[in-house]
Amino acid sequence: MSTIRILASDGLPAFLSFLSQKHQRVLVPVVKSANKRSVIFEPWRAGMPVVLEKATVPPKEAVLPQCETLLTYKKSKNQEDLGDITVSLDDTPEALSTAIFACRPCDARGFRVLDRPFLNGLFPDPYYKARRESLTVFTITCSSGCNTCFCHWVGGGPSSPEGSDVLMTKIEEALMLQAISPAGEALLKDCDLPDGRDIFPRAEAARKAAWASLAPAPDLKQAPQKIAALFGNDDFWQSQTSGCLSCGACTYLCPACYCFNITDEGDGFGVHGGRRLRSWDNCMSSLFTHEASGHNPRMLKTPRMRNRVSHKFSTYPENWGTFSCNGCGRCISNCPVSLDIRAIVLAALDNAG
Amino acid sequence: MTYAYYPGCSAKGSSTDYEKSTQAVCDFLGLTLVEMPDWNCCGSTPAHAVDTELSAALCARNLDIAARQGAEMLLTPCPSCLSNLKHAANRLEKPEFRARVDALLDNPAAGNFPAVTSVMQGIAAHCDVNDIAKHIRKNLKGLKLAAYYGCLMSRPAELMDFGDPENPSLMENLLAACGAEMLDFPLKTACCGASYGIPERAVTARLSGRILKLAACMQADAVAVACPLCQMNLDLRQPQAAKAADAFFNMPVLYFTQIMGLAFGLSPAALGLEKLRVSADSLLRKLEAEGGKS
Amino acid sequence: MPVLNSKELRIVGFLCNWCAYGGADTAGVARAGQPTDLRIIRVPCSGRVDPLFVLKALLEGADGVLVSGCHPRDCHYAAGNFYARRRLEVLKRFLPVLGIDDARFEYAWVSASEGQRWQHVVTSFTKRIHAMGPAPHFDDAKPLLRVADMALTALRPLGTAQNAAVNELKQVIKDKLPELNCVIGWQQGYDGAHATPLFMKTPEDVDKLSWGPFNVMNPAVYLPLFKGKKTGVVVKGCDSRSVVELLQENLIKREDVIIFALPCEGTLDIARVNEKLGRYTRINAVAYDEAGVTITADGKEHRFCMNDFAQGKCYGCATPMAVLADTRLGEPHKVNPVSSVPPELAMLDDMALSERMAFWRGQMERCLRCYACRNACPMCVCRDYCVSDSRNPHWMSQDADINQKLFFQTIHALHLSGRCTGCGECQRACPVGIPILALRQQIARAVAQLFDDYKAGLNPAALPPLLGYEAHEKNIHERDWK
Amino acid sequence: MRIGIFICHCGSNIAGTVDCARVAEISTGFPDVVYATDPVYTCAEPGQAAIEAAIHDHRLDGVVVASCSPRMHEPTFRRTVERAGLNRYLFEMANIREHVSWIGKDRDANTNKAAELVKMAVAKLRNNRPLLAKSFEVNKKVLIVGGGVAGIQAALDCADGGVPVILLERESTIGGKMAKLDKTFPTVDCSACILGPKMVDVAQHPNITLYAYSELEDISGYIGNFTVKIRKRATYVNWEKCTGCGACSEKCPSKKTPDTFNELTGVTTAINIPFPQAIPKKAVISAEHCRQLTKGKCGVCAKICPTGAVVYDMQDDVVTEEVGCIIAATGYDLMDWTVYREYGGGQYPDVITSLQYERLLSTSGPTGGHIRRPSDGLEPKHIVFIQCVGSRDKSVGRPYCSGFCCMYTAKQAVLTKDHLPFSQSYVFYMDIRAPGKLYDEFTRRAVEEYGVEYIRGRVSAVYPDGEGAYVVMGVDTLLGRSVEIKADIVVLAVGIEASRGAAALAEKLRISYDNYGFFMESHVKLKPVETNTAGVFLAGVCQGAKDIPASVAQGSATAAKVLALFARDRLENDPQTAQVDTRRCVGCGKCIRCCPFGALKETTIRGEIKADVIETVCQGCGLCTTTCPQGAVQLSHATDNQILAEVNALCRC
Repeated sequence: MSTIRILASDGLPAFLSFLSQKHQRVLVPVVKSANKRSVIFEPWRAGMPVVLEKATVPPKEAVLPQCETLLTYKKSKNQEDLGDITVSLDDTPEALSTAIFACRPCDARGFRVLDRPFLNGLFPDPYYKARRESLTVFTITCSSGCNTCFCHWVGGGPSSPEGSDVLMTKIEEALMLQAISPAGEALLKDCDLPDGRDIFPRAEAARKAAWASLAPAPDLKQAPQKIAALFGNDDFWQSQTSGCLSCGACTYLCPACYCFNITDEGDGFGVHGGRRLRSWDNCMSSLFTHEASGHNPRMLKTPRMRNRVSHKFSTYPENWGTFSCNGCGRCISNCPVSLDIRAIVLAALDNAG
Repeated sequence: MTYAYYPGCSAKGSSTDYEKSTQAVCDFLGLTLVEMPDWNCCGSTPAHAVDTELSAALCARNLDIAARQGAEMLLTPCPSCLSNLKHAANRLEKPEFRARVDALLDNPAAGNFPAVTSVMQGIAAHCDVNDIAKHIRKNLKGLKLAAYYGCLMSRPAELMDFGDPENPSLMENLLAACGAEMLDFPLKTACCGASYGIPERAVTARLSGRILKLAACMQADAVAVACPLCQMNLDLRQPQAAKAADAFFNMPVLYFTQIMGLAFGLSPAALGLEKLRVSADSLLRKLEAEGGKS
Repeated sequence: MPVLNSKELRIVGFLCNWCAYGGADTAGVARAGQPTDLRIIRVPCSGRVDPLFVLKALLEGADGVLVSGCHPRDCHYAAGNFYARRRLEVLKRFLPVLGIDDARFEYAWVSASEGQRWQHVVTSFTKRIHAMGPAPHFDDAKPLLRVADMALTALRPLGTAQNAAVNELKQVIKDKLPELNCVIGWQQGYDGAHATPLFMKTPEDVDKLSWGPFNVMNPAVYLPLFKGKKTGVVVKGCDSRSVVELLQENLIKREDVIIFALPCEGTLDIARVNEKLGRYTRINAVAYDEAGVTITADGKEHRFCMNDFAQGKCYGCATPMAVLADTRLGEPHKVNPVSSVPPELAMLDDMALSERMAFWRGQMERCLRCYACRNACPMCVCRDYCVSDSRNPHWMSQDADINQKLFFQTIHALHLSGRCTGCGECQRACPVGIPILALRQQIARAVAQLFDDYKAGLNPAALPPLLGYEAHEKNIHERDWK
Repeated sequence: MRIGIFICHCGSNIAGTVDCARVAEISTGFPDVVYATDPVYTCAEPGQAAIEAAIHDHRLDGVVVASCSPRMHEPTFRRTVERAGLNRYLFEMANIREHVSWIGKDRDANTNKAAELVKMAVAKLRNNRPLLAKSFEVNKKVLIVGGGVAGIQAALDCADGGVPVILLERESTIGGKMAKLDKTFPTVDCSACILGPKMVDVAQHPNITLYAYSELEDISGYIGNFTVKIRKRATYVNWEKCTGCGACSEKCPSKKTPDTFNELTGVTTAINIPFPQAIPKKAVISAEHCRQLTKGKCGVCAKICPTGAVVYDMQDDVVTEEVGCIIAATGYDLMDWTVYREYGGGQYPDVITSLQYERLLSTSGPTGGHIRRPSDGLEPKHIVFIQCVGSRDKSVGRPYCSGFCCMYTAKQAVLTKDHLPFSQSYVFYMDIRAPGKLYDEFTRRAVEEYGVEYIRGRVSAVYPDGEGAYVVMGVDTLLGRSVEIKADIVVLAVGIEASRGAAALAEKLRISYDNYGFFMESHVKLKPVETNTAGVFLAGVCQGAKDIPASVAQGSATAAKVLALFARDRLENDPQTAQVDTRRCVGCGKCIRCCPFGALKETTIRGEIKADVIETVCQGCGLCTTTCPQGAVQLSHATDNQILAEVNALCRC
């Protein structure tokens, strides 16, 4: 059996402090009070209040920042011939070893999706790789489902361990910590938390109860083919997406969306030199498919949304065997017009069936 | 609105008829004038030309009394007093100046001074032209009058707040409301020469003569005034003025309050008409005759 | 090249070629000595000075910005400075809400012959900037979080509008449907506490139409997409103002839109409703009464009184019924016409400049640049061609820093000058709850102060004030450089 | 790019307080800069040659000159780089003289500032694009608005040069103010005798089309290709048939019509010809005073007219003309002098304007050239002239000098003595402004030969003395005493202001005007008859106060401009115009609403509405660029990116 530890609620700061010694940053969920309250992962500092809620924004930033500098470049002139320019590059990945504390199973599963293109493809992305390899994920299992999430439709669940190094389950005022990966094992062995094997059965019970709270999941096995079959059915997609505003909230809040854009800033001269930036991009934006010729195959929101749904539920699973959606439901709960991707998938199943 | 009444020195001397008629008319219109206790000289002629601070100190004391009396508005019949009080109040808004003035006073003046205005404006503010018309007992219809404001009442415009400084019209409005026919008198704000009354009598006579002559040419029955000095000059010095203008005058010069009083049916005695050098009898006779006609 | 240490501050000038630049030349010819801080950018006309250039400079490190052009009426291009005057004055009144001291920005009219005046303007402006010292930067501010006080009194009774004539309206829509491309409205969304847009094409669709406090979205946002197709739209009072503003700007045509209206009694602040509901798996029931809604979630009852849970904009709403409609059913509550400061703005009004800067630092940090704010805005018609991610023009970089994020908000706010109806969709759409509406509200307040209490979206025939000018502006006075 | 930098010493003008060599050295570190030098005089012939040589030797495709103001030498250096084969817009200037060396003494600060200005120029230049002018055809026809002496002169000169002219006049006759004058200074020759023949020439010239009693309704287009709409107001007389015999006027029973030609000093008939020399000499009915038109009964003129020219139901007619350029010559009107209440502002019949007095002097005037008081018809003996009534007087918002009043007052005083040998004239003046040829001699003659009494000082009041005369009270500032003069008639030299409707016309023409309605010239000294709208010129008083010789000179000057313009068959535009990126444009039309020149219009591209720039109309202000929220309209040479490059160069450091 894997290592199991128990963390009393008043021991949280000490444990986070322990994690900070092992990592350059520990990302924890904190509340940002505003008229609409949001929960955001932020680097932990002593005294910072932590909430164990599902975050508004998943901790994808830990490995794929909203914007990162891929490289800096400096141009220098040959004083004998000012037109002769030498360019020097610095492309050392900036990677802080990071622990994510208290993300949800759907978030953790997201890293698996991101790993596919950035880590497991033909050309591993050195920036991502450096961050991912120094990442430890502490996931807290959900005690129930919620109105917008549907992890169990897509192969996950409230206590799915995929992508996690340590799985935590709340039992009354304490957390049970269960090592999942070797890295998790090592960390838990190293810490001075008391052993928690005897409360494991209680944790198991809580996890089962969470499963039981979920409504039965529809069978999505036919989804990839059926959605693919609808590709040319403009009426279907139009009727499903007429409310879409084409903003990027759904994709930027998705733990499994990984598209990006690259831009250069600066001329390379002077103290600032130049920088090559990689920033999030999203398939809801017109510029996403704007071609150099000026042509844009996806001028309208309908094909863009069709792309998002197809990618998550059809093309990706057809190519890679799993959905690239973890059912976290953030795209639903944060959509300004409450568009529901579940409904689109179900309608597709219905329609083609 | 609570008023403080500042009569000024003339009211107690040379222009008791102005004082009398002002009191009578205001009383008649229900405008209560409460004479300020222990008022002093406004600092006009001698002081203001020599020492603005001393002159302002005299005014500050008066303004202070009015303020302590709880008045929101200070009324004075005399344009010289009005001018001096207004100038002083204006200068006293500057803290440095006020500090210097306060140093001259036994007790520093109170915080906020009441606004200062003329009796004429006070009457107009108290009851508008229509109200006045309602009070008429003896319509002045048929009387041709030249309204003469003198030099101080409307100048400087920014300070005196008396409408067009070259062409004020308040007195005309009040007297027209009483039924009089008001001439468009071009010299209404010209100088009567009062300031030169002692040293340069010839100048005074020429300037006053010019005014009286035009009024006579325009067939005015009387000249209406609002200033004790103007009245004295045009009335008392009429023979000299006539000589300077190479003419003969018998032009009654009345305070506008006296004329309003006549319209309100107040007795000549109550209005102090007996004090005029050029008798107003011609006027009263004409009024009788006109009254008979209508 | 850094600014000369301790000697100079960074002052940027935008000068029109014909007057102010000539005035600066005249000053030079007269050897009229001036401080050396100012760097002049020559533009053809003060009308060419986009207020965003000023903001860009201030955000990127300028300590002061001076715009100068021809005296009003002397414009080389007849009217360029008249437009500039309005836009720059709005900008000046906008800066403080960001936490930027408006004294760091000034505009002045100087003719080509007024060398002395130019010398005076430059000298006194430079002196002023030196007296203020180097400008504080958002990067350096310590994040501050603060929540607007929502304990408000509405200008009219708020309610759930359950007596509204929805069924009659459905019949009217069904009758009109054959001549329309579709009719936009609302329907229940993924559960009873969330609504989603409805595009009615068939009578069956019309039966799904809902009316009530969950209808938060502004359907006007879709209208420009249907340009040229006759489309119906069901509106709340606030939505109708967006429709009117779209008409004012010729973005839609009156003959292409049929407006259906019911009196609105307020809508719920879904963010606060969600917060109170907490995590739940399903809604069991939603019960309406006159004053509010009771939601039973996972067996637990939650009471939402409209007076306590309405959207911020609803409290100060003076247009519960559409200002323009083809079909109006029912009578709205009487509005007590008192002007009120919206809660988000009131919160900022109470802060010092430095606190506002810290506030925006604290808020904008978590911006994802998802542009939900922009896309939910019915007046944002550029959409796919927004300057936010364009390289030509290249106003912004993709950096995730506070300056870029805040700059986008100022672009949006300034582009909405005199156009924003205050529908609040930008703020409602923000997934991370940044109170960006306050920026638009400040602009709207400035526009109202400057242009006879002008409010956008009330009169389809009115010219939006920043697209026009008066040769003599009643409320814009040149600052005294004497 | 390969950019060359030239840091000019301007002798010691710049080098005195700027280390030019150091600036050149710093410049070499800027992006794309491959060459930097610091010549002593860049604008001199060797300096320009050095630029050309550097362009060839260092294969430069962009040049920055840091020297004086671009308002001074930008055109010079643009030609220089163009000679070397570069597009003239691949050139930028940094103003390190007027904006640096001449205004600061701190050498370090100046050197640093100069280097930064160069850095900004480089940053902008790197975003510059070559711009090419477009050429277009010219419609060689000119519209002249206003048929006063300036407009007449311009019309005749243009017509003599072979250009078809359309002359537009608001009144029923041309001649303007000059036609109302009796005599002209300083020669005292008869106004009608010198203007009359010119008016006849206008009527007879084959190249001139005259629209009298007409106004400019609307204008669109641009230099070379304007379309104008002209409203021909209803005259109720068919001018084709009218012979100008005057029979109608003799019989017209409505004899109390105010005579505007006589400046309301007399009355005329409802149907009338303003004066004997009128051009066109055609009758016009005053609709407000005609009995037939107001009451529906009379019809005398129609009955009497031998050619049957009277048409009571005539309507306004709008005609359209195409022209290549426009001359505005709309003249002036008198300011509202009734604001001078102290002078009796309009209430005393014998206090009159100088233009009214001019009509009293004129043989064709209401008194047949005999000076008589309007009040009682008696000959005046004492005449007081008051100058600067509404000129040089800030208190009535007229701070400017009306220019010609000193002279005509002297003339009127002289003529008065000629008419009434036993009269005495007095002139109250502030200063005598007589700078023209023979002008000062003339005013001296008025004093010395005609005994006119000049009193330097202002008048404080004019009032009737009650005995039929007026008292003029004033001050003689030379003697330092007040004066009073009895006058039988008082003549006010009323100041001028732009003709009524000038502002509205300016807005139609899209030209600027000042606070008083006078049109703005392009440059006070160097472009006095041009405006900032290409193809619109100014002649006469509409641009500012001037007398007849100056108006005539300007009329000829505009004609020279027109003839020079029309000497070319095609024109080139300034390529610094706005450009629309039609892919970015969403067709919101905000730019169209704001453009002060109407240079943007809607167009349809593949079914979508887009903005389109009429390049020949665009003047390059860039208001559209500022207005366009998506940056789809960009003003060439001042694009967002070009300005942003400068901002970034400054702020990101």
